[in-house]
Amino acid sequence: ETKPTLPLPLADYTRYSRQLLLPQIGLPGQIALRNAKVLIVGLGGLGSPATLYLAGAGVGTLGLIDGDTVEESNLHRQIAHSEDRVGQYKVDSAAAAVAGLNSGVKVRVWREHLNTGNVLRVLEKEEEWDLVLDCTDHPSVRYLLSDAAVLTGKTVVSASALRWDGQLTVLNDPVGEGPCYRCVWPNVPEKGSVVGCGEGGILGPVVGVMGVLQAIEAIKVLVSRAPKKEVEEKTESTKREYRMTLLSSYPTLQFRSVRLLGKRKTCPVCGENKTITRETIETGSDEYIQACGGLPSEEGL
Amino acid sequence: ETKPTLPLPLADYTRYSRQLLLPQIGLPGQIALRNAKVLIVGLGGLGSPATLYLAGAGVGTLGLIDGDTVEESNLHRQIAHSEDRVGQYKVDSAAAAVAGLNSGVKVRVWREHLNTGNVLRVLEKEEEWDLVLDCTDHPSVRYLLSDAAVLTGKTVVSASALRWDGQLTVLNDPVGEGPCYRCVWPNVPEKGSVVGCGEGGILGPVVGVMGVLQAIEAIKVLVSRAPKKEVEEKTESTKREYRMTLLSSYPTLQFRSVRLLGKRKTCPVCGENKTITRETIETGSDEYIQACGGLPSEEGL
Amino acid sequence: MSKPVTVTLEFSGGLETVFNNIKSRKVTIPAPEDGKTLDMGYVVKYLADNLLKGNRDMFVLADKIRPGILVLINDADWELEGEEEYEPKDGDSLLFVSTLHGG
Amino acid sequence: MSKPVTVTLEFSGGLETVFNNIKSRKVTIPAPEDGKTLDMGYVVKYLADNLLKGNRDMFVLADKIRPGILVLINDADWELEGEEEYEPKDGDSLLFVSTLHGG
Ligand SMILES: [Zn+2]
Ligand SMILES: [Zn+2]
Repeated sequence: ETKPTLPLPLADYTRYSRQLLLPQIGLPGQIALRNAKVLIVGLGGLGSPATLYLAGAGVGTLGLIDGDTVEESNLHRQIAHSEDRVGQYKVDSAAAAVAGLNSGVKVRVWREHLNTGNVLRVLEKEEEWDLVLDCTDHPSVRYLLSDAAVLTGKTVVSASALRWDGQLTVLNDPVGEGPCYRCVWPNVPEKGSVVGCGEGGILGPVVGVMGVLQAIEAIKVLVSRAPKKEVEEKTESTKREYRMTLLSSYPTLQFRSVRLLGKRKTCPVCGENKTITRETIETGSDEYIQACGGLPSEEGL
Repeated sequence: ETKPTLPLPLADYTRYSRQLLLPQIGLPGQIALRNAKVLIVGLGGLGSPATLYLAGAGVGTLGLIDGDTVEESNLHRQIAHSEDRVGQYKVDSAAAAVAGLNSGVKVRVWREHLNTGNVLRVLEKEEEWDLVLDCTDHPSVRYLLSDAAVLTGKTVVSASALRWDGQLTVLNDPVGEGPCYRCVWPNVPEKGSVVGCGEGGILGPVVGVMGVLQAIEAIKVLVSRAPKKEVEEKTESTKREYRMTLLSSYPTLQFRSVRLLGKRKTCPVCGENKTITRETIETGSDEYIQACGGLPSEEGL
Repeated sequence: MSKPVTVTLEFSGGLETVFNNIKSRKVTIPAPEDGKTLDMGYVVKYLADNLLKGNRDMFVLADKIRPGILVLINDADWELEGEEEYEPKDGDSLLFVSTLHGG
Repeated sequence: MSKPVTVTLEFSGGLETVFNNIKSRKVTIPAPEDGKTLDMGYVVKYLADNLLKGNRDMFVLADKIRPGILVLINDADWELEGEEEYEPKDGDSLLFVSTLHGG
């Protein structure tokens, strides 16, 4: 199918034609996507659309990790699953959805929750991920994943949602320069202390929007690492700013982009006095257990 | 399955539990969604996620109209379709996706493009729609659908996208009060005159975000018509403002909400001198033909 | 001695539920009675004492902003502006965002 | 006689492609040489004559904003502000949005 002279399989020129037309993507961008390996942690309300749109865009390899199985009460927002896959592992259900949409995408699945015992193995040893998506539903896992991503040099596209609201940040981007999850949220919340721990309602398309935005940001990160394109956007040259996008959708739809502090010198994982290391993770620091009810989530928000 | 004393089928309390928890939805909102009939015009990049999320949320009846069939080059952004449904009508493919996600949703399909000959029949005579989503890919159809919605008293949740950008407005809301598509864009563009006619690239999740936002706005409109809920949000009492949400996702993700003029006295369909009526539509005014290359779209953006 | 300031107060991420469901509101903060400076430290305590309707622990711990809440002054992290020592000006936007964890 | 004004110029919906891919930029508009008022009508013509790099017809028709372009002054439809007669002030945001039709 592939002529040796073509940088992409012939069929890809048709399949991705509308995306290849974008000067910011083009052939180098599409090749970067095809070569990219993206790990998606959590196949719930965020991971469902993020996975589908990254598969659609032609990301070559997707890794899916989640220990939950599909329940009927997931289906109002977790659109990668379906009624006839209730009871299956979410990663298997999502893999089936990816295969239906784009059979050219390679999928690897882990039928387990991310935890201190597997995080370094999954993030680093079993596959060389170019990017990680934090689509989890639990604060402990968010801290753990971010810590491990800093230690293994991965950028994380992180999102979350509850009720009518959502939050999105790209962490550790560029690798070693951008703030991590702890730089943004330095104080680990304790169980019961923060609005949002425990049971809260959620509107399906609210978490959906955040997951689709993760796919946009993921594609931009991957494509930005491709060889330079012909057209470079002219933008005011300013100091690199780190931002969080906030969605508030009730009563009126409102997005805002807020400016973050950046990397924090006092951060225990990327600051000057590092107290979180591969070793503290592997020996299972109980800090992750304390936060908001501990690891792992069985609620399946 | 339904006990006579329960306002919703028993299974719905579990299935929609996370959404029922929202005080702005609750039982009255869920009943409103169940009783609602929503017409989705266009099953492409916008209609795909909008349909899935409305089905997930438990909208009782979805109407789908589109004359196109699924092509492989659609799949990078039209996530309701799949490789094994290439060649099927998009409405049939989307109906299959809805059935997989939520078999309780009734679906009606029209395997045709919306045009002057069918618009009043589909919008009014064949079903009593509570709301219409403009997910089309063609300016002529956008004007035609908006005109017919004003004449038949329907609110339209309208979105569009191209390249890295998107636009969203809720039109004719409240019915008879809010601006229509012509009030916002009074001058119909001619073929070739506007950036965006003809071939332009599009990133899948960019159009995806706009479609998911349509689902949020649609749910809010439907639920707002339910009997008043217990909890009412306290907001500053201000004059009703009409807004458009703009997305610009490259190089940095930026949303903004801009204030529209509102209803325009000179609008030919909802202003003081109405020159667009049921009759001019039914006799096929050729204005719709001129705009941006005419009706119907065969490009399948 | 400080003068009162009128700011736009905004809550997001669920914090509005302990502030009587305010999403956005113009509020005039009176000058401290003890003649001290009207700074963000004072504003936080003033809000907790006067506008908060729900569980105080959701907003402050010992009169300090509690972990898991981001404070933004004109859409920038308040640590960029001097944190508790920043003296708000008329027209400033003060946004309090609670971390969300759902996914 | 008018003085120059410094505004933030923004383009969206594809219009940036005829303005050298500017998404957002601070620009100082000089006062009209003929001593006329520096109003939005003048600004539109000035931009078309000086900043536009692509197809002029994409932006103006006979020096007037062309159909399918929404002009927003500080995020509000310019018709709320007086349209071509509005006289921009320093710091104003002028946003030009082209209709999008894709879906
Ligand atoms: Zn850090
Ligand atoms: Zn009108």
